[in-house]
Amino acid sequence: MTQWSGYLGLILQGALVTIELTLMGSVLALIMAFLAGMGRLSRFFVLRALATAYIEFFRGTSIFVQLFFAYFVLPLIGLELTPLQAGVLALGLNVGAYAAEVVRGAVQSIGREQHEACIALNLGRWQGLRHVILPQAFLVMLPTFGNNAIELLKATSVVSLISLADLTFQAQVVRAQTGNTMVPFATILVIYFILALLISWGVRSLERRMARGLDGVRV
Amino acid sequence: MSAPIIKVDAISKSFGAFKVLDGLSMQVMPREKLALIGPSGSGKTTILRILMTLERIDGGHIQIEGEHLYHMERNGQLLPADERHLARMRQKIGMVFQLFNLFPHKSVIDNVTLAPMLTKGTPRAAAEKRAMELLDMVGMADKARAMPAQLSGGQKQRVAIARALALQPKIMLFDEVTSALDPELVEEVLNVLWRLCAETDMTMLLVTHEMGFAHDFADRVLFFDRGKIVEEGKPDEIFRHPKQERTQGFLKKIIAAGHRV
Amino acid sequence: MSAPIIKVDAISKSFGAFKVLDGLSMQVMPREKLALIGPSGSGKTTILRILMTLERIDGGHIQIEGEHLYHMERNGQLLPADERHLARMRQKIGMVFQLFNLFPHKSVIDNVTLAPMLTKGTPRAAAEKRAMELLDMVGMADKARAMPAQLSGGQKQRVAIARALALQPKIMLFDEVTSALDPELVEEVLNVLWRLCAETDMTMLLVTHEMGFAHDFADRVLFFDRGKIVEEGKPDEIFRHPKQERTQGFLKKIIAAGHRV
Amino acid sequence: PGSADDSKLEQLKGQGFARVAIANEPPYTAVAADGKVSGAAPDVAREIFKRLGVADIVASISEYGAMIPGLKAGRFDVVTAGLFMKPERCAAVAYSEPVLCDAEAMLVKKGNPKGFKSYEDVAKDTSATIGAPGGGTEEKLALNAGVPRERVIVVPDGQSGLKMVQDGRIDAYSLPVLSINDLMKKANDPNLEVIAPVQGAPVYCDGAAFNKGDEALRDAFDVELAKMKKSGEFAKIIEPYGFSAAAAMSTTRDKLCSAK
Amino acid sequence: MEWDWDFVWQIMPTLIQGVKITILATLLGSVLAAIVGLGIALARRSPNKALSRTVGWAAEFIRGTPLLVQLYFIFYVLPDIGILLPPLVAGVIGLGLHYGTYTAEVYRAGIDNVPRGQWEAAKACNLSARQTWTHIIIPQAIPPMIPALANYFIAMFKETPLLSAITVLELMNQAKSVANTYYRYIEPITLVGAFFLAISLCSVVLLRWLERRYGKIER
Ligand SMILES: Nc1ncnc2c1ncn2[C@@H]1O[C@H](COP(=O)(O)OP(=O)(O)OP(=O)(O)O)[C@@H](O)[C@H]1O
Ligand SMILES: Nc1ncnc2c1ncn2[C@@H]1O[C@H](COP(=O)(O)OP(=O)(O)OP(=O)(O)O)[C@@H](O)[C@H]1O
Ligand SMILES: [Mg+2]
Ligand SMILES: [Mg+2]
Repeated sequence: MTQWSGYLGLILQGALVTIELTLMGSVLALIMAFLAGMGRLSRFFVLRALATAYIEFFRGTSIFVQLFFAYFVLPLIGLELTPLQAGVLALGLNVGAYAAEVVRGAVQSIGREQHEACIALNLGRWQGLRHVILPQAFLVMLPTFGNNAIELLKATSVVSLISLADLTFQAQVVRAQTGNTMVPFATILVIYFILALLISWGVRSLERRMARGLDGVRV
Repeated sequence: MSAPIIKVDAISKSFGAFKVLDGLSMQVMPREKLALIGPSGSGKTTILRILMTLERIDGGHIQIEGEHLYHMERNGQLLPADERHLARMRQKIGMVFQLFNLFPHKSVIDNVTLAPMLTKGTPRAAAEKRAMELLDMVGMADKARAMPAQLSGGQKQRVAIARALALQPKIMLFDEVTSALDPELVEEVLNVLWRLCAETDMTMLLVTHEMGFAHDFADRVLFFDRGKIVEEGKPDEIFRHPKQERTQGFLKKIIAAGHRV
Repeated sequence: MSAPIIKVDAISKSFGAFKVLDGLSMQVMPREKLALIGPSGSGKTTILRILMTLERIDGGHIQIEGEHLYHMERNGQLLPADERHLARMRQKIGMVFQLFNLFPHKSVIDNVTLAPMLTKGTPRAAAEKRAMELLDMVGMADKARAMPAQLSGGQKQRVAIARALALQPKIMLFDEVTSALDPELVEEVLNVLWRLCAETDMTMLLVTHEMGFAHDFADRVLFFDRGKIVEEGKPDEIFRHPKQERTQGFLKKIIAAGHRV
Repeated sequence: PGSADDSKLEQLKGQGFARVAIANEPPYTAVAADGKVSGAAPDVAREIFKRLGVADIVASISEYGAMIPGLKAGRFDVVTAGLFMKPERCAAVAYSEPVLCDAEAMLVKKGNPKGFKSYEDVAKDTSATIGAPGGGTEEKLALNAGVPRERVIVVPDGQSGLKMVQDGRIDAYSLPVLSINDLMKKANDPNLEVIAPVQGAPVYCDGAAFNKGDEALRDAFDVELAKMKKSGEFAKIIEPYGFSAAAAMSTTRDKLCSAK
Repeated sequence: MEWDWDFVWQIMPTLIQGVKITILATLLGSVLAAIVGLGIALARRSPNKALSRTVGWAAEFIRGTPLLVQLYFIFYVLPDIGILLPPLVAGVIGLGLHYGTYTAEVYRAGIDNVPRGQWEAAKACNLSARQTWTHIIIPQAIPPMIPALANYFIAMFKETPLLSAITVLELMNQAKSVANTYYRYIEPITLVGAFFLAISLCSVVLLRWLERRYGKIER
C-alpha cells in the first residue's frame, strides 16, 4: 500500500507554498493596485501614461507569458530571481493590474458630491482623498479585492509549470510516485476550494466590520 | 455705504456648446440675505457653484471682499488663480448642498470637526467643543455620535449646515436645501435658517423653490431666467407686483402647482 | 344606494417584524375620487400596492365589485387566489407610479399599446388608434414616436397615465404622481388628472402631498397614520376643521413648510 | 585542474549546496513520500559533490524541455536528470563523463496491436500517434524517424503518458527502458506491454550537464566520477536502480557527443 | 542571449499553427460558457431549492478552484469512469464550465439590474410572467450584459495556454516545444507575449465600442 500519510505531508507542504505565494502576491498586488489606480487618476500626464501602460500590459499579456518571461527571460538580461520571487512578481503584477482598475473604479464611484463637499470645506486634494474619498472607496473595493485574491490563488497553480513546489506541483509529484491520478487531484481541488472559502469569508467579515454604521444600523 | 462683499462682473460660463451664464453681473452687500429664484435650468445652482469654486468661469471677474476670486494680482498683472489662492479665498465661503453630501463613514460630530482640524489645525478638543455648540444650535446635539445613515433628511441637512458653519465663513451659500426633504421635514431646516439669520451676521445666498420662505426671509430677491437676472427687488415687489412677463409667468405656474407665496 | 366598488375588510400587512397595516378597513364607492394623505411611512403606498396585487396581504379580505381579490370561491369555500384569478381581477385596476416606470426600450406609443395587444389581443391598428386618442388626451400625441429617455418628468408621467388608461380599468390608483417632478412640471400632470376626472367615470384613489390639489379634487379625504385611517371626511372638514390631534399636527407642519391648502 | 576559473566550485562550497535540476521520472530521479530527492542521477551527484566539499544538493523538478534553458538562465548549477548526451546538446552544455545508460522503450497496449518495433514503424502507420516528453530524446528520435509533428504528442510526465496509453489516446509512449519499467511496475496493468529496446534507437547515456563556462567544475566532477567508477562505489549506487555501471564505463563523452 | 530575427522567422509558421488552435478553443469555449452560464443562472433562480442550492455550490466550487487542476481532472481522471475526451474537447469543456460560472453572474446581474419598477409596471399592465420576461425584462437585461460577457471571453482567451498542460497544441505549447527543440526561450515566449498583447489591445478597442453601444460594465 502506498504511504498516503507521507504523500499527504507533501501536499500540505505544497499548500504552504501556495498560501505563501497567495499572501505575498496579494500584498504586491495591493501595492501595485493603489499605485497604478491612483496614478490613472492623477493630474499629471506622465503618471497617467505610466499607470495605463502598466495596466494594459499586464492585463493584456497572459499570466503564463509573464511567468515564463520572469522565469526564463529575465535572468538572461541579468535579473536573477528565485522561482518564488518570479512567481510572486508575475502574480502580484498581473493581479495588481486588474485590481488597479478596481481602485480607480471605486474612487470614481464615490460621487462627485463628496469631492465637492471636500472643496466646500476647503480640504486639500490629499486631505480629501485620505480622509473622505479613500475610506469610502475602500469599502467599495473590498468585495472585488476578495475576488481578485481568489483569482490570484487560482493563478498560483500555474507556477507549478516553473517548478515551484506548490499544491498542483506536489499533486503531480504524488501522482508520478504513486501512479494514482484521482486521489491527489481531488485532494488539492478540495484544498483550493477551502482556501477560496477562507478568503471570501475573511473579506466578508472585514467588509462587515468596516461597513458598520454606514447602513443606519446601530453601531 | 460699505463696499459689496461679493462683486460679480460680467461672468460667463458654458457647458460644451451650451451657454449657462451669459455676462451675469451682481453685487451682494455684507450681511445681506439674498434669495435666488427662477425656473429649472436657469443657472441658479451654477452661480453658487462658481462662487464655491466648484466650477471655473469662462470669462469675467468675481471679487470677494475686494479680492479677486479666480485671479491673483502679481506685479500689477492679473494671473489665473492657483490652488493656494483658491484655498485661501474659500475660507470665506461655505456651502450647503441640496443632497446634504455628508460623509457617510464619519459620525455626525466627526463630520463637523473634520475640516477645522485638517484645514485650520484646530486641536480635537477645541474642535469638538465648537462642534457641539453648532450642533446644539441646529438642534442635533443629542445625535452627535450617530452616523449619517441613521438620520432623517431634515436631520442630515441640519448637520450639513453645522458642518459648513464650523469653518466660520463670512458668506454662506444654500442650494435648495429643503427640496430633497419630505414636506413635514422642511420646517425644521427652515427654522435653523431663521435662527442663523437672527444670531449671526453672515451674508447668505439662498436658491429655493419655497416661495413663501423666500418672501419672508430675503432682503432682496433675484429672478433668474436663462442665465440672466431678469428682475430683482424687495420680496414684496417681486412676488406681489412682478414687472417682467417671465417672472409673472413663473410665479403663476408655481402658485397653480400649490405653493403658497 | 349602490354597492361599494372597493371593500377593504380588516386587512393587515407586515414587512418582517414591522406591522405596516393593522386591521385596516375602508370602502370606496363607484366614481368616487379619494385622496389618501398622511405622514411618510404611514402605509399609503402600501395599500395602493396591495390593491394592485404588488404585495400580498397577511390577513383580512378585499373585494372589488363584490368579488374577492385575494381569494376565490370554490364550492362555497374561500381559497387563496391563483395567478389566473389575480390576472382577471387586475383588469379592473390600473396604477400610475411615482417614478413613472415607463418601459425605457419602447417608444411612447409602444408603451401604451403593449398591454392591450398582449393581454387583450387587440390588433395593432386598433390599439394604436386608441393609444393616439389617449396620448392626445394627455397632450402627448406629438411625442408618440419619442423614446421615454427623451421626455421630461412631467411628460413621462402623462405617458404613464395614458398607458394605465389603455386597459380601461374601472379603478385608477395614483401614488404621488407629481412628487418626483420639478415644481413647474407638476401643473401639467395635475391638469391631466382634472381632465380624467371630468371626462371619465373611473374610481380614483390618489396618494398625494399636494394638499391644495387634494382639497379641490377629492370627494373624500382619508388621513392615514401608522397603518390606520385616523380621520376621514369631506376635504373641507379635514383641511379646515380636523378633529384629531394627529391630523391637526400634520397639517400644521405641512402648511408651515409652505404648502398651500 | 585548479586554475583561475574554479571560482564556481568555491562559490558552491561557500553556499554549502548545489542546485540541480531533476525530472519527475523514476528511477532516474525520484521523490520519496517525505519529499526527499533520490533516484540514480541525484544520488550520484550528491555523492560526488560531497567529495568535492559541497555538502548537499537542492533539487528542483523541471520539464525536460525547460532544463537546458533553465541551466542557461542560471536557474540550476547542474542538470542530473537522465538528459541523454547528443551532439546538439553537447554543443549547448558541458557534459560530464557518462553516468546512466539506457536504451529506448515503448509502452503499448497488450499484444502490441500495431506491431511497433521501431520509430519508423510508427511513422509508417499514418493513424498512429506516439507520446514522448517535450524536448526529450524520444521526441527527437520519433521526429527524425519521420513521424509528423502532429502525431508526436508532447506528454508532460510519465504518469500522463501511461494513462494516455491505457485510455487509448496514444498508441505508444516512449521513454528509456528503465523509466517505462518503473511505470509498468507501479501501474501493474496486465493490459499493457513494453517493447524494449526499440530497434534502431541507440543506447544513450546521460551525464551531469553543466553550463558552458563551468568546465572547471565539470572537470572536478569528472575526476571524482572516475574515482568512484574505479572503486565500485559507482556501481553500488546505480545498480539497485537497475542501471548498468558497465555500460556507462564502456563509453565516453567524446564518443557520444560525436555520434551522429 | 541575443535576439535572433532569423530564428523568429523560422519558428513563425509553427506558432501560427498554435494561434489557430488558440482561437478555435476560445471561440468554442465562449459559446459553451454562454450556454452553461445561462443554465446556471436559470437553475439558481429556480423555485426548486434542491436544484438551486446544488447548482449554486457546484458553481462556487468550480469558480474557487484553478482551471489548470480542473483540466487535469477532466483529462486524466474522467477516463476512469469511462469518459474519454480528445484534448481539445476536454479543454473546451474545461474553459466552458469554468467561465460559465462567471457568465452566470453576468446574467444574474443583468436580470437583477432591471429595476423593480419594471416588474411592477408589467404587473400593473397585467402582463403574464412569460410576457414580462420576453417583452420587458430580457430586452432590457441583455444589452448591458454584452460588454461584460465580451470581457470574460477575452479573459478566457488569455487562459488558453493552460490547455498546453493537457497536450493541446495551442500557441503556448507550440512555443514551448520550439523552445525545447532549440534551447531558446527568449524569442518564442516574447512572441507569444506580443501576440497576446496585440490581441488584447485590439479587444480593448472592441470593448470600449461595446461599452459605448450597450452601456458600461458592472463589476
Ligand atoms: N456639469 C454640467 N454639464 C452640462 N450641463 C450642465 C452641467 N451643470 C449644469 N448644466 C446645465 O446648465 C443649466 C443650468 O443648470 P443649473 O443647475 O444652474 O440650473 P438651476 O437653475 O439650478 O436649475 P434647478 O432649479 O433645476 O436646480 C441646465 O440646463 C443644466 O442642464
Ligand atoms: N418592501 C418593504 N420592506 C420593508 N419595509 C417596507 C417595504 N415597503 C414599505 N415598507 C415600510 O412600510 C412603511 C409604510 O410604507 P409606505 O410606502 O406604505 O408609506 P407611505 O405612506 O407611502 O409613505 P411615503 O409618504 O413616504 O411614500 C414604511 O415604514 C416603510 O419603511
Ligand atoms: Mg439647481
Ligand atoms: Mg409612498
